[in-house]
Amino acid sequence: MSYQLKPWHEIPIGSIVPEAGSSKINHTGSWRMLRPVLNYDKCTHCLICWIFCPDDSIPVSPQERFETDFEYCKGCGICAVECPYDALEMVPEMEIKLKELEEELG
Amino acid sequence: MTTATDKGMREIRWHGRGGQGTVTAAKMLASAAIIRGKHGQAMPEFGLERSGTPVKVSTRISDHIINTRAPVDNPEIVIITDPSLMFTIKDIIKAGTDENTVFIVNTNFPPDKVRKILDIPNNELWIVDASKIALEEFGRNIPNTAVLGAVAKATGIVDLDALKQEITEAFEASSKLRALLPQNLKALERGYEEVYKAE
Amino acid sequence: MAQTKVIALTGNQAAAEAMRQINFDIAAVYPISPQTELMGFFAEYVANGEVDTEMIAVDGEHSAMATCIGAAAAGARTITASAGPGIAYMVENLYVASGMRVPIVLLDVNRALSAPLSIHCDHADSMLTRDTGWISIFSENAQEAYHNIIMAVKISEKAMFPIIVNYDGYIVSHSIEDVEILDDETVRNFVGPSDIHRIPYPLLDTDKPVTYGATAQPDYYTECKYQQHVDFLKVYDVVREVFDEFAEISGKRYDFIEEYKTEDAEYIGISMGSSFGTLKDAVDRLREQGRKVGAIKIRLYRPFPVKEVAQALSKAKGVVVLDRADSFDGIGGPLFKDIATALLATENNPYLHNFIYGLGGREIHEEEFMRAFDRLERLEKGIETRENFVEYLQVRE
Amino acid sequence: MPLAPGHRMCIGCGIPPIVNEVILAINEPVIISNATGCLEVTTGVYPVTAWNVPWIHVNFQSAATVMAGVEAAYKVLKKKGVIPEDKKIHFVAFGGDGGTYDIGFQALSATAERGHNVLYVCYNNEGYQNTGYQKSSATPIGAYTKTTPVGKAKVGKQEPRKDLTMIMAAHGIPYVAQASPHIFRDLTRKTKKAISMDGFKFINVLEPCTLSWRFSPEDTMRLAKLAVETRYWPVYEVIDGKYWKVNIKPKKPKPIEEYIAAQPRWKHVLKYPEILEKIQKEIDEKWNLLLHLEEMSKKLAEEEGVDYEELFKVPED
Repeated sequence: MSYQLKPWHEIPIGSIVPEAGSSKINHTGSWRMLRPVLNYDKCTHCLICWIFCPDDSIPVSPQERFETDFEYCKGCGICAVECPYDALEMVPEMEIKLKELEEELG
Repeated sequence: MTTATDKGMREIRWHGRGGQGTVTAAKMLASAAIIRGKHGQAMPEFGLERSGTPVKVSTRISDHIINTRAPVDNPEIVIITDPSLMFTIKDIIKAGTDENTVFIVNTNFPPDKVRKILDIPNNELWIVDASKIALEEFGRNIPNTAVLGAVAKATGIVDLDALKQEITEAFEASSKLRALLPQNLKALERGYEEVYKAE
Repeated sequence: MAQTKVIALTGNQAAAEAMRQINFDIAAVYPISPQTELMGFFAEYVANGEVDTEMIAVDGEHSAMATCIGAAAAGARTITASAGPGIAYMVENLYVASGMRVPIVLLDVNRALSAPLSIHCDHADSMLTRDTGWISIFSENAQEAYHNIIMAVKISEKAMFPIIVNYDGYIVSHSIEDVEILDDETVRNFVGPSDIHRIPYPLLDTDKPVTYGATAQPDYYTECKYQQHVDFLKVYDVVREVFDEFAEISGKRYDFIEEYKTEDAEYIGISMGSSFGTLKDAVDRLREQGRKVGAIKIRLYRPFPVKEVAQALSKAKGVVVLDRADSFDGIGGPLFKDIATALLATENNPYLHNFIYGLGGREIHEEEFMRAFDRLERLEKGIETRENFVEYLQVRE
Repeated sequence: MPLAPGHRMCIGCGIPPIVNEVILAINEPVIISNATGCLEVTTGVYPVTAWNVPWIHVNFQSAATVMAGVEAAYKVLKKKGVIPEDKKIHFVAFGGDGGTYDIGFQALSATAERGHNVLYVCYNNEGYQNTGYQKSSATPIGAYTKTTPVGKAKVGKQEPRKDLTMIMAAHGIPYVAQASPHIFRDLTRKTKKAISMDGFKFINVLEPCTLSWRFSPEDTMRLAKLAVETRYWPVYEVIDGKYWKVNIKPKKPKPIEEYIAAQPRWKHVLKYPEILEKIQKEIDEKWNLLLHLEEMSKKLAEEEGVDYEELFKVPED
């Protein structure tokens, strides 16, 4: 959640925010304790997860579900519960982080 | 900037997640100091954040009246109640600290990993697996009482009995929490016993 | 110069006429005396198709202002009117409007606040608005009310601040006077046509989606307010410009304050609104007695004309401020404190006294104002003493 | 998505899916107004915004009224030729139950009565969640809130919830509906139906709140589903305040105990048979009433020579 704090004379009149969708600057992925891990073999691209995702973190095309956007995914797990095909599993974020760290440390 | 004219003032900063009792723990620490006749202050920084978001709390304890109401910018002690925050908000945790800052971390990581993640090769570091204690004692990841025990041991800011008294009073005042008092007192004691100073 | 005609109108009729000529896009209305009949007159214009205005009869003054904010942010030219308790009810939204920097015109047909309930005139309602960040202009009579409304549209849109035009309930709103009316075309040219792009971020421009009314945390709230603070100081220049432009079409030149026989005056009385005429009469009668007295009317109330007031009082020995509202604060009426502050801008240090008068529609006579001057002079000369800065002028003992 | 990521709603919050389901159902440009509350305070946080559509928030009680102002501005500026004749814009107001059932009710009712062309969507999480969960008039009987705690003398909220959907239907406005975010096709369809009609429309959407109802974040939609399956939250629609249709009729309704047990804010009532009885009675009576209203509307339509089924059809885009 970092943005450059602007001086008073550089902000728009009336505390109006003219940049639509600018909240993307907040990387709410930092809230995540559990990570939805997608099993591509099971995914049918029904996009149910997309409509229920509270954090707009599931990039899709009309035909395809892509990998979750972990910059924003808060790890609620609604996608895993609602997936009709059981294609998502919630894995503790710390386990993943630790594994990455161990690889890094050798 | 905090201007601590009071040289004896202890300044602590907590980093936790909403819903894990960090704010309560910080308040209990200050209250326990007040029980012992000291002056105490605990100030959460309220944002618009919701459950699960990182929260920051300042605590001050002193023999003299505490006048400042500014957040603690240069903490003497940093307490991390949720280990995942080391990865996600390291910059915020490290802000205003230096090689003399004492870190107390709730984690099951070994010390060398914590030192590596936080980039604190030489700082005084205390580690307690408070989440494990909480899960074992009352089945929920609310590590705050165990962390408090660890803080008492690591810093000597308050004694364990003052914390026990404070926790007893706080839990007995609430119909919801009363039943959980023995387990939390146990967690407090275990936090005190199980925290260790890293090499 | 415009074609003009002089006709007999009440203050409310004159205001409705200005609204008709301006052809506001939106008028949010809710009845409250003594404003009610104004919107009744205007509703006739709407019903007869003489204006394009969407008139929205809302559920209360709070909603009236919320509707205006929505309409103004959308890009529409917007007006509402109220009085007394209605103004009190909409105060929350007055702050929203000025914080969002949307141009809105609010007519405050000045009325006292309860309790006890009074539908009659005083300035307590206006005084609730003085810290809201709205521009505020007082009118002495129906003519000024008419002129002020026309100028208000332009001031508000140039400054990007909402504006209040005050005129006294019943005394102005319901009294017939001769009012010089400009021709429709002149007024419409003066205010210019409706266009959502009069404002920088119209909501109705759906191609450029903007967010109005965000939440600011401690890291930005101060900057937002400081910008509002700085811009509000620029309102002086905007008002002066519009006053000048208006003089060109109407031949009537207005100023922030109006001075009457102050040139050599030792003692000066200050008031706002409809009582100024009475105050001038009091000055004339005292002058006949050889007394060096004068009077000042505050027209632009917010932002307060600090420099102009200081200049006008730079030679006075004594000043009596006549407040049509009490502050109940142990200091004095609201205008009294404004004047006391303005005196910080001059080297002169006149004796300052305060009278509260005209509450809840109590009629004011020149003899009463003359008494105020007498008391001021005796206090200043040390003949009499006082316990407080503020006294009531018209109370039965 | 109408709502960009990076907003600060709780993990597992049910509000963003409601907002997205509603706005995605609308193909033309849309302008949003918002009452103060969770949605407002977490999306427009200066200096950034999560909104990809024009959005305005004035205060707690004014979502409906503000939108009335915007809609009226659109109407008059179109008449004046400032807005092009062929430019279609839809006007949607969002409010929580606090801003809709309680403090904003007067403004809501008045805006409905005046017939502004606005769709009002209430995300009803049955309490003041933004301030940390106090009771609203949407809170069900027996539920714990910070202002209706569970104590020795009183067990949670004393009164049953207010039925705002019925009240809005009584306004005789063109369209009123209840929906659940879990049945997204239903909510999408209802939105399309609503915006196809001229005048004021109201959709009341149940929004299980993970934070205050105290269930695990992944269960939000599960609870939204359970609320329908237990008939706690009937999903229905009303046209012109007189033609009623229940959209989903669970053949074998799940026991309300299952729904209540999933919510720590409410599950203590399982120990109080008299409260449980009241809850069940309220549900059964309301359900029965809805079925009767549906039957009556069918008869009414027949009498009037109106095609009942046709009434509820959504015109093709």
